Amino acid sequence: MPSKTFAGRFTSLEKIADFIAQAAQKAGFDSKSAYAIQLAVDEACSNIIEHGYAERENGKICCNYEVLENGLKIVIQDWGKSFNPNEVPKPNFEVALEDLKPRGAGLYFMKEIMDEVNFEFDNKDGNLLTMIKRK
Amino acid sequence: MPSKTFAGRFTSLEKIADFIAQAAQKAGFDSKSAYAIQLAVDEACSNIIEHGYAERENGKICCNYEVLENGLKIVIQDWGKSFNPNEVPKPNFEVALEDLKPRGAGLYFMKEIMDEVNFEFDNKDGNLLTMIKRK
Amino acid sequence: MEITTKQYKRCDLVKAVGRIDSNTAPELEKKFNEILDNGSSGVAFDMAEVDFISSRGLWVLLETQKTCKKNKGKLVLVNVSENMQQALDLAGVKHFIDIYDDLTEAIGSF
Amino acid sequence: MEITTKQYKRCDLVKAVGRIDSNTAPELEKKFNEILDNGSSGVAFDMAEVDFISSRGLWVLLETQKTCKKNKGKLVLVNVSENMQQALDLAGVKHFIDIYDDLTEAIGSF
Ligand SMILES: Nc1ncnc2c1ncn2[C@@H]1O[C@H](COP(=O)(O)OP(=O)(O)O)[C@@H](O)[C@H]1O
Ligand SMILES: Nc1ncnc2c1ncn2[C@@H]1O[C@H](COP(=O)(O)OP(=O)(O)O)[C@@H](O)[C@H]1O
Repeated sequence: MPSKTFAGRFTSLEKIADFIAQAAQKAGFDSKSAYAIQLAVDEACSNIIEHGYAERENGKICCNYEVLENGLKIVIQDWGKSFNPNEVPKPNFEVALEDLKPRGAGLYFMKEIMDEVNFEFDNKDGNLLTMIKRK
Repeated sequence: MPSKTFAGRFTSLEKIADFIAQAAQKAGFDSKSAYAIQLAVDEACSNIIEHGYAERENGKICCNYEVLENGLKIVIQDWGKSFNPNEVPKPNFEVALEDLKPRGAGLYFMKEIMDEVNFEFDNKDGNLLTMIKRK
Repeated sequence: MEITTKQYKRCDLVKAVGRIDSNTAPELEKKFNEILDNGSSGVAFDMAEVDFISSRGLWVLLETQKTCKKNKGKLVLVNVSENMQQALDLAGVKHFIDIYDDLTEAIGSF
Repeated sequence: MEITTKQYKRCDLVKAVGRIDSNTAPELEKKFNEILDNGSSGVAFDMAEVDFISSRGLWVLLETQKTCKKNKGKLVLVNVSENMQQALDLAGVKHFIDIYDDLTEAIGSF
């Protein structure tokens, strides 16, 4: 499983995107799907940095991937705060502009883009987020 | 002297321009000068059609040219009304927009563009307008 | 000559293709007048594909500008090639009509 | 990310080059706020050279639109590539912000 560790800072997001772009290419995704996968991973890592590490400077994010026969599996590992994804409400975009709340799209994007999104918290390997995109 | 005769109608102006474009090219003028020469001839022929023939339908315009050592001589022949070019005042463009009079630029353009502009009227060959552009 | 038009929020764009001489200038004049009669006073004239303009054509532009200004609007020109510029310079058109290099700039000036 | 701006008569054009993610979105937010603080309420955002936008970036656009509308203006987007469109579609951005294919159309809509 190719794997790369990044500093848990927003400046890592571009490098993470490059790493994931490679993964998507190896898995044979077209540019549009590759872009979507990068978006899902960016949302996941932004959340880890912003919420999991609460923008502390010394967290790490470890990105792993595995090319599957019919897709790509990405595992993102962190050692920050855990949270209950089931308690995060689905954002509502069907409201008037002035009622839009500027938050809470990240998890939704991840779930819309990826075929599987699974969180495991506080095991010996830290928090694991496993996402699978099938072709 | 290459020469071509055209019907004295506004629809001939494009054909006259093509004939003059050839002449300018043979004389070795660059595209900008060739354009200016076409403009001078267009003004001359527009005047013949509008004023000389007063838009009667049966006049003729005969265009002749001669490639000179250092330029081009164009002779335009018509059999319409004569006029006194010396009585035509120079147009004044240095006025306020609302005071501009929408007439009287043709002769001025011809003189500005060409190095020589000479009218002869009512001789046995009709009216002759000779214009020379030097390089 | 072919003339096409397009409406933007604050102006009408007129584009002509071909020659503007004594033969065709009346068509252009008619098109401008139609637009002005419809209540517009902002007109951008795209000359990218005009390949000739005589004094007759220049008068159409200048008279159109007179009407636009009277109605608190303006005519502007855009994409004026070097050859067209020569003709415009002979009549000092730039003193009466603003000339833009770029369509977006022209439309954005209204 | 690089951001350039240009003023037209009725709107400001903002062009960004690069990624709009949690790292860079605050810069863009700052630029929009500067423009709005200067009294403009018409903004066109040229995305021709944006190659990534995350939800954080989309919120900047949507919040900017809120302010523009409050001030009787609007934000419009232009040159949105197919990839950017995917992200915009996830949040139904087109219901809140007009998207133009062409810069002149965008500027001409103000
Ligand atoms: N990795 C994480 N660690 C801790 N909390 C998280 C994490 N990811 C998401 N959350 C929580 O879930 C909420 C919703 O996340 P998300 O949908 O990405 O929207 P946003 O980050 O814009 O608030 C966050 O506000 C945060 O409370
Ligand atoms: N070929 C011609 N035959 C008769 N009259 C002419 C001719 N050319 C010019 N004129 C007279 O000279 C005037 C000025 O001509 P010109 O400078 O070309 O401007 P315009 O044709 O716009 O009036 C014309 O109005 C016309 O009275």
